[in-house]
Amino acid sequence: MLGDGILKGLAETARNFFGSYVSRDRLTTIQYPEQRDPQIEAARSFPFLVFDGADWQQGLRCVSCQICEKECPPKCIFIEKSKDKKPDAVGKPQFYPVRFDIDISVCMSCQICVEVCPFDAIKMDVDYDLSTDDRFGGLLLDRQRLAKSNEHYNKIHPTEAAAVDAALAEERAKAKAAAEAKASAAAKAATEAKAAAVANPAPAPQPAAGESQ
Amino acid sequence: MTASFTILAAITVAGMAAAMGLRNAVHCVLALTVGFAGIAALYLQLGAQFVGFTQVLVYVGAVAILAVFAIMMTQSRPSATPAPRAPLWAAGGAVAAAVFAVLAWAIHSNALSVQALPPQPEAAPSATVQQIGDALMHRFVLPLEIVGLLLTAALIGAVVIAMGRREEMK
Amino acid sequence: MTQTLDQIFVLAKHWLLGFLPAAIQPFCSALLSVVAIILVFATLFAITTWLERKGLGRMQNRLGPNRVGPCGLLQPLADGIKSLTKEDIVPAAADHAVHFMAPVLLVAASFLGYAVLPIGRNMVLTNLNAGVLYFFAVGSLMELAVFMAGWSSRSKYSLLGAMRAIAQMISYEVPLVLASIVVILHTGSLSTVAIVDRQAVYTGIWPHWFVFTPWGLAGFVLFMVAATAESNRSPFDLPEGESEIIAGYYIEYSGFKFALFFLGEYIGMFATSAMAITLFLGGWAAPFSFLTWVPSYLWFFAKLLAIISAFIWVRGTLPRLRMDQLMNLAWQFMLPMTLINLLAAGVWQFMPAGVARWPVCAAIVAVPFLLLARGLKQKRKFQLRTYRFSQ
Amino acid sequence: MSTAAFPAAVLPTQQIGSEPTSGPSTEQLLELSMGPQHPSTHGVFRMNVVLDGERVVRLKPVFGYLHRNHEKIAESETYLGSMPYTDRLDYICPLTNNWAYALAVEKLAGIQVPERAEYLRVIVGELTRLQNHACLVGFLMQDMGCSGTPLMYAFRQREMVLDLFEALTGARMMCNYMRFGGCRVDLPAGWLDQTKKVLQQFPRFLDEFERLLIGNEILMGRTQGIGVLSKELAVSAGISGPMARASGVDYDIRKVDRYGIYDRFAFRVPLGSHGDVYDRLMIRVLEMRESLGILDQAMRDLPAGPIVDPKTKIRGFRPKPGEAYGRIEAPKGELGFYLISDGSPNPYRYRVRPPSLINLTVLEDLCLGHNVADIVIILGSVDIVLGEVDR
Repeated sequence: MLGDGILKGLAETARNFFGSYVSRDRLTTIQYPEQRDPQIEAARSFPFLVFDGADWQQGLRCVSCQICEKECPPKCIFIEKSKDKKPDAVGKPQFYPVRFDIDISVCMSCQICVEVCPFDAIKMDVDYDLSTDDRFGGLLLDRQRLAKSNEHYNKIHPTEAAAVDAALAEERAKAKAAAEAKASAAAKAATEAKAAAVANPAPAPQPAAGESQ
Repeated sequence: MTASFTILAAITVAGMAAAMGLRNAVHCVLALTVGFAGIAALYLQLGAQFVGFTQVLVYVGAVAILAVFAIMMTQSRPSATPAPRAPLWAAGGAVAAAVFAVLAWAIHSNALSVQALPPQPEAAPSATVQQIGDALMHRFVLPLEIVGLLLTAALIGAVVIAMGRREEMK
Repeated sequence: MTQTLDQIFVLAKHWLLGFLPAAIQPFCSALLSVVAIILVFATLFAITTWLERKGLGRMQNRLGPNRVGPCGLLQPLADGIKSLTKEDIVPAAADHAVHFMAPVLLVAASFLGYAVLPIGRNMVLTNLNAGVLYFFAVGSLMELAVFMAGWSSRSKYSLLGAMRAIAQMISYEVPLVLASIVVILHTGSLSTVAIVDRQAVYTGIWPHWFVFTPWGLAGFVLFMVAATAESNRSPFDLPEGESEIIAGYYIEYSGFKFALFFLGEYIGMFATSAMAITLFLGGWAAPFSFLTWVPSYLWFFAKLLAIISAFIWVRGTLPRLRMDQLMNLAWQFMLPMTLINLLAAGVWQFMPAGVARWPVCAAIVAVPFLLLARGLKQKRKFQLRTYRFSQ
Repeated sequence: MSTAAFPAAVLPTQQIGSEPTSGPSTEQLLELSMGPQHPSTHGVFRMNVVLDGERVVRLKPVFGYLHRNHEKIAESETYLGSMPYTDRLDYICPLTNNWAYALAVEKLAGIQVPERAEYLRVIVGELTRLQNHACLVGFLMQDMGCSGTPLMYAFRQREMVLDLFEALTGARMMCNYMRFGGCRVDLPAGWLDQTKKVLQQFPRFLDEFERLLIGNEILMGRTQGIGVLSKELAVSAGISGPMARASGVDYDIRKVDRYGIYDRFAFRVPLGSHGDVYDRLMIRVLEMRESLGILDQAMRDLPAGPIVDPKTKIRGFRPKPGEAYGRIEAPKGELGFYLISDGSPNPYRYRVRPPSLINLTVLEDLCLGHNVADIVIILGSVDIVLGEVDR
């Protein structure tokens, strides 16, 4: 008969019409600004720089090795290396970035910078409300705007951050033990401990388990 | 000569004049439609509802659209040059004036005889449609059937011609 | 009391007119009615846009508009303000005068039909004795407006849309008129008021609506299909066809003129729906004799809203037809069916009243329908298919 | 403009350029530019269509509006650096693009993929196929004028799959998930259960969809016999994927190459016999059902183990000189990557074989003689993504 397919279709839309009032998995709409989806842990938006401690300038983990700058596919990272050195997360004196800019209008959130970073210094943020009417300044993030605390990192990616922290803590313990050993050795040798620590190469930090490739 | 008649007559005449005078063929059709609508309004003013609405339905709704289609089908390219003034415009004008004079005389002489009659009682409006129907179905049933046959024949002819063209195209 | 409530608008109009000198009373009476009709149906338009968006949303498992006002009820107002404040763009090559006149003519033509629609008991602007004819006559004006819009925009899409629209409207006017003729045949009158009066009588509790007869039911369905096409609603929205020719004849319109087209289309849709109610669903008559105390105009609007909801429902479900299929449907299915329905109505008229004419008329309508439907389907070879699989 | 009846609307034949392929020379042809801003060209695609009335006489596709120089950029990037760019080829199904590229590089460098990673690839690949096909049938219905209802149902389903992608890879569309020798991250806790829940709902969507439209007369009328692609043309034009299978070409790279671990799964390949739009639609619906079966098997058999080949370096990756072509059965057809390595960190030559582009080459053959309305659904049934066509 002509029209039974049409009637079947009409019945289907009617079912959906009434179903949307009773069934939650039919009406999946989330009223965005008021309601939000729970944050997915693996989510990523744009990179940020992790710092430890309270002062972002002191605690920045980045040692300005410029690997991410080189590996970034769209080349949206710009780093200027410092002339002097300061102690890094493990306590080893390292270079630090005088300038670290990411143009997030160019960045494509591929997180390759995160994967190649040997120092766990750059991680992916989850903040997506980033639109601005300042086309150039507002989207070119500098060192200060990129720096976010380790607590923030722990909050947005708890599992991953816990693994990183554990690895770092191990590193620090190792470095500390090495330093103490050095110090006692230095005391024995009656030389200056600090100079020895600077001169000795520390073991390269391992990439964290969660990030390993 | 009531005010409404004057207005409607003016609209009709203006529409028809514009239909003749405008350059763009589609504008002409639109102006012609205004003229048709004016005529329909005149019928209505005379109390001839059926004729008036039929005028709208047939002329405004169908004939105007048909004319538009005809223009679209035939006129592929606009003629950029303005239409030259016809050389015999004076003769044409004279003929038009003569026709107008004859018609006016005929109507005028007729009107006198009508005026002589006593004014007819206004026919109940509901009767008009029914009267037309009765007349068509009783007194004029043969002409109606003949016209119907003729139109059917014309329709079939048109379909045959159109189908023949389609075969050609394939 | 119920009488007063039923006639409250009529009484109010007379009371208002009492303040005016007698000479201008007829004029003012008409003016008041016209203003009332325009206001009421423009409001209905606003409500319908909201209803449509909400209904479609729910059918599509969305919420629909819900930001402006409670439940998004003020959304039409926001849309109106938006379209009013938008820039009015006219293409440089457009025929400015015709381009401007088209939406105005469309809205005017779509409102003209309401003059003969009885909205409630004694609530009709003019009781023309050729009312139905008048309605279809002014309806044909809309074609002209559509053509003007499509042609004057000087866009290929709008021209295609206008061509489609005109072809569609002319084709479907034939079954539309033929489907309504059965009612005229039965009542013997072209007056809408007389047609409703014939239906506003009851046997027991049941009304004498024409839809409750075999020819009336078939006529109603055919009329509604033709009305859907006539008002360019889905699945016959080819003139707009936003996935094919984008917006059809009003592609080059913006701002308030665009809104006028929208308004005109909806007003035209209400008008044809109201005509269907008048012809087949008893106009303002209550569905049961014990419900006659409810004011008549409420019944009218309840029926109108029901038909509008059906339109929305169909729109949310069906894909669009193609042009040739649309034409085939009109000429190969609708036209024969309306003629057969006319035959059924004639048989009903001449058979003695009783039970016997019911199955006869039903058979006259149903048998050709089934045969025609089967024939059309077989001719086109449409079928569900089975598929083979390779391992 | 007063003198011009049709300055822009109807062009005489001579102005179009070459002679029309058919029809008498007196025919008025209309050259219509559909796109790049047309709503139904699925992106910035353009078709120069020559119409006789609404019949297509000629059709010329115009590509390149979304050209991003993908291949040349890849030749100056490291091998890994191209991986996120492949997401942007066919942005509806990024994971299969990742997979094809990873496969090509693995062939080039001779990398072994751990078993668990192969299973993960199959799972995300089939999920991608599900959401791509759901998306396609929704869009096809939208092109047919369905007012968004099937599209919304399809998108509701697709969103659930995208949620899974986000939970796994961190991004809904630009996943960047695969790595040479495996995958980037392992499944997060609870992901498999969530996936099972989503997949349990999927058959309901398919049933609903079939009830809504597959038996619909309008849909059958619109799609059956439209845009017929013969088996011979499909083979000689190099058509692949569901489009070739709808024409009856038994060619599924999952069966032909048995790449990855596809030889472990029992699944069937649906084949059409008419090669029209309806077959292309139905093949996709049937493939979704088959994909559900593959997913069930893959999730059941998912082994434990490493997810990436530990020997593959992430930095300083230099495959030895050579060439490789890796191809997979992407949802849209055969997606291949051809790479030449000269031993440096970036490929010497990088070439994509995009299924959308190759499938689009027969568009004119499919459209000739059909209507404007058919062009849109034929294009919709080819299933293109402009990111991949223009690269």
